[in-house]
Amino acid sequence: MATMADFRTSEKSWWCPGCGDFGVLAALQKALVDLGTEPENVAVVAGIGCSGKIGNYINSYNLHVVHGRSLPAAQAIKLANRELTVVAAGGDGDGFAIGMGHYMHALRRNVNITYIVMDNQIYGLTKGQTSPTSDTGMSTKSTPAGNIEKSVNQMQLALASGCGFVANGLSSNQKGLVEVIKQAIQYPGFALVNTYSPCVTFNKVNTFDFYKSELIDVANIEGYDRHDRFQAMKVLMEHNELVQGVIFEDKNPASYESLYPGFKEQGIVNQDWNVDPALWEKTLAQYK
Amino acid sequence: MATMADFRTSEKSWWCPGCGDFGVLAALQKALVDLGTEPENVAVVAGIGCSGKIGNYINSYNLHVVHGRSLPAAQAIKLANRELTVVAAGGDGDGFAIGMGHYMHALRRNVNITYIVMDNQIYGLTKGQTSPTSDTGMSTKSTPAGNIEKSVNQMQLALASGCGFVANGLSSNQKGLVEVIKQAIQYPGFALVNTYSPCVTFNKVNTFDFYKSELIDVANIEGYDRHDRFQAMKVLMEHNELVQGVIFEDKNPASYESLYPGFKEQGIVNQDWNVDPALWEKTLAQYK
Amino acid sequence: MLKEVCWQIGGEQGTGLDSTVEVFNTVASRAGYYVYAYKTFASRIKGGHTDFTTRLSVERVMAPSAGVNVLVTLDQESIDLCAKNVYPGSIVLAEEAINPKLPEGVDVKLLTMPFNKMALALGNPLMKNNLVLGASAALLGLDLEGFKAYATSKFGRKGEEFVALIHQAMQEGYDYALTTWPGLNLQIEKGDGKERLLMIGNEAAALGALAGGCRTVFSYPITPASEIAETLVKIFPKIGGMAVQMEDELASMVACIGAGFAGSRAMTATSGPGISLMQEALGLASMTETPVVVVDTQRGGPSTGMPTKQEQSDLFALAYGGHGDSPRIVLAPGSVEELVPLTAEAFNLADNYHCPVMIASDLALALFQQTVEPEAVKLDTMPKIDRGPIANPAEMAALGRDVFERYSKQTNENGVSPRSLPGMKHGQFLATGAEHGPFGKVFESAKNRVYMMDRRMKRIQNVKTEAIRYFGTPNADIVLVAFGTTLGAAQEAIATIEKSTGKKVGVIQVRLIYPVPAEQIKAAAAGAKLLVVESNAVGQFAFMLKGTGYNPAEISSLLKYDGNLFTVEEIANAAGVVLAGEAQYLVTGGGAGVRATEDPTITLHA
Amino acid sequence: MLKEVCWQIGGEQGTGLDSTVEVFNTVASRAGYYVYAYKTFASRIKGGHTDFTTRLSVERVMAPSAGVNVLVTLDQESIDLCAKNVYPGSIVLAEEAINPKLPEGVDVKLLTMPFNKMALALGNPLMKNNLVLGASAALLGLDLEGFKAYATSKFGRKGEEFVALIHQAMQEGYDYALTTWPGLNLQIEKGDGKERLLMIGNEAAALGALAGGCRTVFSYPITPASEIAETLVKIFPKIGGMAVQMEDELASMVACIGAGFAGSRAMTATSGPGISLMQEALGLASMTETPVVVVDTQRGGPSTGMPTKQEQSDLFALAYGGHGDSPRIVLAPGSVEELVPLTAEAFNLADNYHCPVMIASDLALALFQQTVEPEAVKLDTMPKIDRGPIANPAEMAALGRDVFERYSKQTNENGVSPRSLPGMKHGQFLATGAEHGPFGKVFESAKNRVYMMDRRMKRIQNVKTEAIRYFGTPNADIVLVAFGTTLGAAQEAIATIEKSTGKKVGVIQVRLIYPVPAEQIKAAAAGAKLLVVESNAVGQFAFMLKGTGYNPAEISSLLKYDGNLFTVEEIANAAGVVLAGEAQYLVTGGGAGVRATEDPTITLHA
Ligand SMILES: Cc1ncc(C[n+]2csc(CCOP(=O)(O)OP(=O)(O)O)c2C)c(N)n1
Ligand SMILES: Cc1ncc(C[n+]2csc(CCOP(=O)(O)OP(=O)(O)O)c2C)c(N)n1
Ligand code: SF4
Ligand code: SF4
Ligand SMILES: [Mg+2]
Ligand SMILES: [Mg+2]
Repeated sequence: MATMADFRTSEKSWWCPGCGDFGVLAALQKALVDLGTEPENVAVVAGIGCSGKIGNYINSYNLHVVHGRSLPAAQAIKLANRELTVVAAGGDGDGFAIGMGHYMHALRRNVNITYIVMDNQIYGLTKGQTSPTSDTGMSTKSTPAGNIEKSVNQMQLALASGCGFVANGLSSNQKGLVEVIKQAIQYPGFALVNTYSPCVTFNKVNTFDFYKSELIDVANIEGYDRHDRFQAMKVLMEHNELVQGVIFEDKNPASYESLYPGFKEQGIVNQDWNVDPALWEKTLAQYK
Repeated sequence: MATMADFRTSEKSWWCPGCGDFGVLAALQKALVDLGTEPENVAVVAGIGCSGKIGNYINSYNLHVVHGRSLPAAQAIKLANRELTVVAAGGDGDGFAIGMGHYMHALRRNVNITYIVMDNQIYGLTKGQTSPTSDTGMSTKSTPAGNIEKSVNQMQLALASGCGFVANGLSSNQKGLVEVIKQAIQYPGFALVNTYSPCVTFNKVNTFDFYKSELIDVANIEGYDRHDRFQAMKVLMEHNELVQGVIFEDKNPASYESLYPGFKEQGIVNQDWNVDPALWEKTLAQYK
Repeated sequence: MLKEVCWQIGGEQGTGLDSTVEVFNTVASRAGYYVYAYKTFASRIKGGHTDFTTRLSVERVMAPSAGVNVLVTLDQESIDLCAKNVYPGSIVLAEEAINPKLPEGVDVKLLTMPFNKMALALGNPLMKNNLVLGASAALLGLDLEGFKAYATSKFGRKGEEFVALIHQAMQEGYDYALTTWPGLNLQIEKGDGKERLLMIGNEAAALGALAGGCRTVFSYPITPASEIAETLVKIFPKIGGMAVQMEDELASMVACIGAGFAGSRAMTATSGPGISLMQEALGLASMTETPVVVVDTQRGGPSTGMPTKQEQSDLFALAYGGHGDSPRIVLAPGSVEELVPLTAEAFNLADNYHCPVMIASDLALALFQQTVEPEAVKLDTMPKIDRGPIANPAEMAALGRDVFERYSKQTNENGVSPRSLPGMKHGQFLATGAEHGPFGKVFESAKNRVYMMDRRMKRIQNVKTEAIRYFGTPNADIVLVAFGTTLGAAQEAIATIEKSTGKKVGVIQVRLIYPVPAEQIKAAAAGAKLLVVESNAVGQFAFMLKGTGYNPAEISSLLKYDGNLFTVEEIANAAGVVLAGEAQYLVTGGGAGVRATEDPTITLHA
Repeated sequence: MLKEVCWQIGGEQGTGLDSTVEVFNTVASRAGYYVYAYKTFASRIKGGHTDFTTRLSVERVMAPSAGVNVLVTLDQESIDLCAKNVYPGSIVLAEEAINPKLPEGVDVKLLTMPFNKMALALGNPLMKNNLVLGASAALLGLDLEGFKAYATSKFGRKGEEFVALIHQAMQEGYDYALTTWPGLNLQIEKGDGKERLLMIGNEAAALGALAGGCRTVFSYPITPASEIAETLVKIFPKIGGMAVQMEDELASMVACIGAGFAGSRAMTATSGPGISLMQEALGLASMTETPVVVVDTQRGGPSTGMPTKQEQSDLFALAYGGHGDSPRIVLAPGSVEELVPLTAEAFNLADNYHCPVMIASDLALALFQQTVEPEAVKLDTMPKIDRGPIANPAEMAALGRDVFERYSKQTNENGVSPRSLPGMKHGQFLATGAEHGPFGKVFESAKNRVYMMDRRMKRIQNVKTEAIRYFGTPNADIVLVAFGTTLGAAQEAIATIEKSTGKKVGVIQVRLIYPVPAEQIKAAAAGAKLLVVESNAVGQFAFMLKGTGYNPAEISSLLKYDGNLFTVEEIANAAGVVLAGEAQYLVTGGGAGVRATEDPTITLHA
């Protein structure tokens, strides 16, 4: 059984002291330990950003892709070797600015991976520009007079796209975050785990305290049914997405892998790729 | 006053006989005529696809961009010369596959342009592959065993992204389509006009007859309030987006142009770009 | 007795001409003829002119024919556009009902036949196509039995009556032509009856991927590449593979990197616009040393360009398109037949050199049918799957964690070190597009940077593959340099040039475009002047040769960028001019023939 | 009296060192010294080592200093990393509290000072920085009054007391150093007191865009380009311009095309990864003949590479990165000062040649401060706005519809025909990335294709701009070829090389990278051997020269790709080796000095 130590690396962290990303990293490591996964069977795909550095600090097979494209890579890893536990992780800019198109399609495709967003509502690594999740009105390096765009509602988009598992957590709420990540990894389809992971250096508005005071937990919503997509949408709209916990779970998920004709239980990488001569002849015959 | 003839070109159409795109083209031309616009003051930006050929047939300033990127160009044209009427048009693949990211951000940015989608739920120009709006289960060249992805709900996405004007029409319903396009163009913000524009060659499922029998009109929904974003979302979810008419309109829209500090009424292209020496000196002074 | 004939049919796009042509080509191939079938078409679905040309011969042919023996047309437009292709004195066979007229000054025999009326008489307008086939067979001197046999096998399940009707139509067309125009029918040698294959390059690339162990394909539809994925998506369900239509090319390329990282053999297929979109991700594959294979079916560029026209203008983008210095390997197949083993080999190269391997196909190679010899695609003659340097799982597990170095200085003779695959204990590492140290962790020390950069770039200079092939006469006076579709015409031109000039002619087929095999070409040319024949406007490959140090004085260029294929005649004429020392830089096409031009290399004029 | 001194300060990233440096540099500039200020930093926000170096001189300096006179460090790591930069016998001034140790074998004077204690005594830990500034001023022989004056003007609004405190801290630091180490203080000539500007290249590019009439900027943040948009977003609201942060670089480039099509002057600014992503859209601009300007602040590549390190490795991507053959113009500024007019000129070139104009900046040029002479950035000396060929609205309106041809064969001497702008009556046309006819409508005729391709490609060969500049001694024995940041070191190397070798040395500054001004360079070199000095691994510009026909034998290369800047010494050493005929291809950096290497051009080894 792997321990926390097994999932840590010797790398010194490049994150600022107090950065929300520490908590997300720790929660992910704890969830993997609790689920009894082994480091060699975990693939973490990270985007570009402060958040994207997560791969430096978790001892697993890590792919650090180009900005905004963690999801296509993560889906492909899973399809190439479905025996692995695959997690994609990245920032709000990475996922919802340049990566928005891939996000929307991953939601529809429903490959069995977990996507952890480290949302700090700002561009951290490039030193504080407006991100798609920055609040309207927020003044940043790129919008000194205030952001005049509407912010992305990533969880509503997930619901509207048919995503089967939508959860949200706060970096400092370890217990809650570990729990949703565990459920997300166990969910047999595409699972979104949005996390609020404050940037203590460039975002002075959306701080730990802000989230602690604003976030409501679905557990505390009278008669909330996490299997009701419509109710989930309603709650998110009403509370401007400041809701945590598992917000929606589809009762009968059918992953892309499970629907693809002829797809095998064994990972493609572990199969014998030599072509059966009979199949080869049959295929050639079509061209005679 | 410009006439239909003024908005037509001498180009022979490359569309198949009976293609839904003829109707969308005609409706757009009629709407422009009805609104009293002049061809030289209209810019049409089209994507790549059968639908994207629309620019060949309408006498206006036309920009035929690369696949999936009509919206960034259309928004920029409007920002460079807000005196123009700017329309972006393209197919479902162009807009919601490769163009999905730009679509999601145009919805948030709210530049005052109109986006007409010619949705035939298939890739026409590349001869019949699955598109993001193809029905789940649909068998095409690229998914011969049936499409296993959930289809995009473009109108729900528009609502979830804060889009202020969401309408839907059918190519063969000229009266209705002309009306919604007129309202869309008059709407002082980003306006989505989705249209069902059947591909008579490659899509034998989603035909004119299919839509005629399936589409319900918001006008016929008891007590429907087009200013209620939430109700709009509900109706779209319930009817799998097979709803036509103006589905949502934001009562108090504020376009990107109207919010951008110091932005002038006169189009940038018509302004004098020579720098005021005082401003130049003041700017240089910061580096002394 | 003719060794070859050329048949052309013209009409309106989207009216089913293609199925008639499909029958004709298949029957010809089954009769034991070599077939090269090409076409003119537009980026639209229905309407507009299209024409299909089939060159069939008792010897291998891989280039457009010099002329047409029999042109069948169902509309006037096709006569206006295609009659000029017909050999003087040869035949244009047209539908009587359109009372066709010949354009000014074309010396051909215009024959008419009431296809529609005869079809109606047979009670089925579709029989028109079979009447056309019958008449064509008669005029070309082809055995009608082959056509009938095809109909029997193809439409058997539709019932005997239907088959009998088809046979009757074919026969009536055949008889009508023979009896109406006695003596006009050609006599072509009988085919050898050997069973060969007929396929387009995209199908060949798909077969190569299958044989090469590729089980993961991520792509986005685009002309002229779509058939590659569309072929595999039908085969994969039988063997547990997966061909996924992605949302765009950026996703396709990154997905290939993910699959390659996971250890499967991944491929994407696209055309120019997709290649441009993949540039950033290609750099990621180079940086992370991840094997991926990319097929580029080049088409008219730039931008949307001419999606249905031939061009070879992506060489720069394929070799140098990304920011920064990154290793890539660019292969070029010379025929449909060669695409099968070459594509399979691409996966072995990717696994051995840990970088992107790109296949520079082109529209004509991708979409035009060529005869493939069964011997050339025998499964046991395909390159064996060679995974290249992969760490030993047992050893790694024994070593414990943080010992295995993915980017270790212990490399093989090619400069490549073993990679670990997810699932292997203690093989964990970080694959990042940022500069990194031995374990893959981000590391920017100057010393490390230089090592890593050299490691990546030097390795591809040792690629072991058959970079070039020499054809024709040794110690030639002039050597044609060609790749892709152009190779066929160049090879055929050898004899023509030698005949017309009396000089010795060779052809160097470039199979490895990048890294540029300049020394190998120099050695093979053995002092002879080079005439680089390529389908682009600036002489991209000639530029690459010069940039690599090849003496500019020894390089002549023949360029064509009007969207059409090189003809044997054009190449022969150009070679004549160069041999005569009359010009160094030549262009052809665009309505005019071979002509001298200034150096096409883009440079600032004085 | 020294003509120049070099000051370096090291510490932890994100702890405010930069503001101390900002003060030091501004004061030095205001005192009338020429400043070149560079830094080492990592792609992280807080923590990790960073150091800032300021070279100040009574003469223009644009290259790293040969050594440091005074290194101020607040932590041991900085001593370990930077002490080696200090001139033998010169000073390392460190915080006493860390009881610093010098690394083995560095011969420098280690002085310590209780900055923290003194600051606390002053009742404000922030005063540490002012103590550092005071002590530095004393040791370098700089006038303390300038520092005090700065504090007065900068912090005046914070109240006299605060200003007085700062003055006191500066004075105490100054006095402490003078009294504790009498005689150790250097004597530098007084600055001439002239008021000059001090800015980074990104600010210069923003100013150039402002002067050039650019009012529409569409970009996406990226290191090291972000400051360009961030500077303009502050200015534009004053003049009705708009700087929009787009969702990515693909959108940014296409948006620029939209704005250019609409008639405004549009610019985007990015770095390598963005350039790779823009390749497809750049082809669209080329095809539609739409003016756009792109600034590429090159950084270590490929992929994410080294985002905070110097490199010049995007030349291939900028010139040849897209699929197909498409016209582009690539400019390279040689200094921050030059970036202002050059950026303004870029818009005139775009409007006159109707194609993308790219500015190949680099990280050091983009982010490091250089002194700018006020005369060089006088508004009335900036290139006048020249819109290039634009149709006459009145004429067009009079002609009626379907007469004006956007892609007309009536072109000016450059091969460019007038464009109409939306809003102009009867100027309507289709701008498409597909091949098109005179009205822009999709048209694939072979003849038209050849005309359009030639029209697009030939025009850029006539670009009228100052392609190169020659510096140094005429009829030189060796000519250094340099561009971007590297120009500064090359120019400074002239004297060094002439002194050490007695040979005549020239420098050719390449201001136009593409189309390659090979003939112009050949003429300027006047037979001299070239030593191309560039920051990449394969000699990209040397390759471009050779590909354009330049004799390979006349081209030597000096390459550096370890992320650091060329030093004058490295260039001088390399020139010596080449002049001595000892080697043709040289590399430097990565912990070692100039050394011979094999031909860096990527080619398949025999
Ligand atoms: C193609 C490309 N464009 C831009 C960048 C520059 N860049 C690096 S990280 C980043 C965004 C960072 O914001 P976010 O994704 O929210 O991550 P965070 O740093 O906030 O965790 C950007 C724009 C890049 N690396 N690549
Ligand atoms: C970058 C790029 N990728 C792929 C293509 C090929 N392509 C042309 S149109 C098209 C999609 C057509 O579908 P849609 O957008 O729905 O338009 P329709 O033809 O159905 O009107 C594709 C994939 C392209 N032109 N460019
Ligand atoms: S800048 Fe913000 S996001 Fe980045 S490491 Fe620091 S606190 Fe975290
Ligand atoms: S293929 Fe379909 S979409 Fe395209 S023109 Fe024909 S009918 Fe219309
Ligand atoms: Mg962020
Ligand atoms: Mg469609």
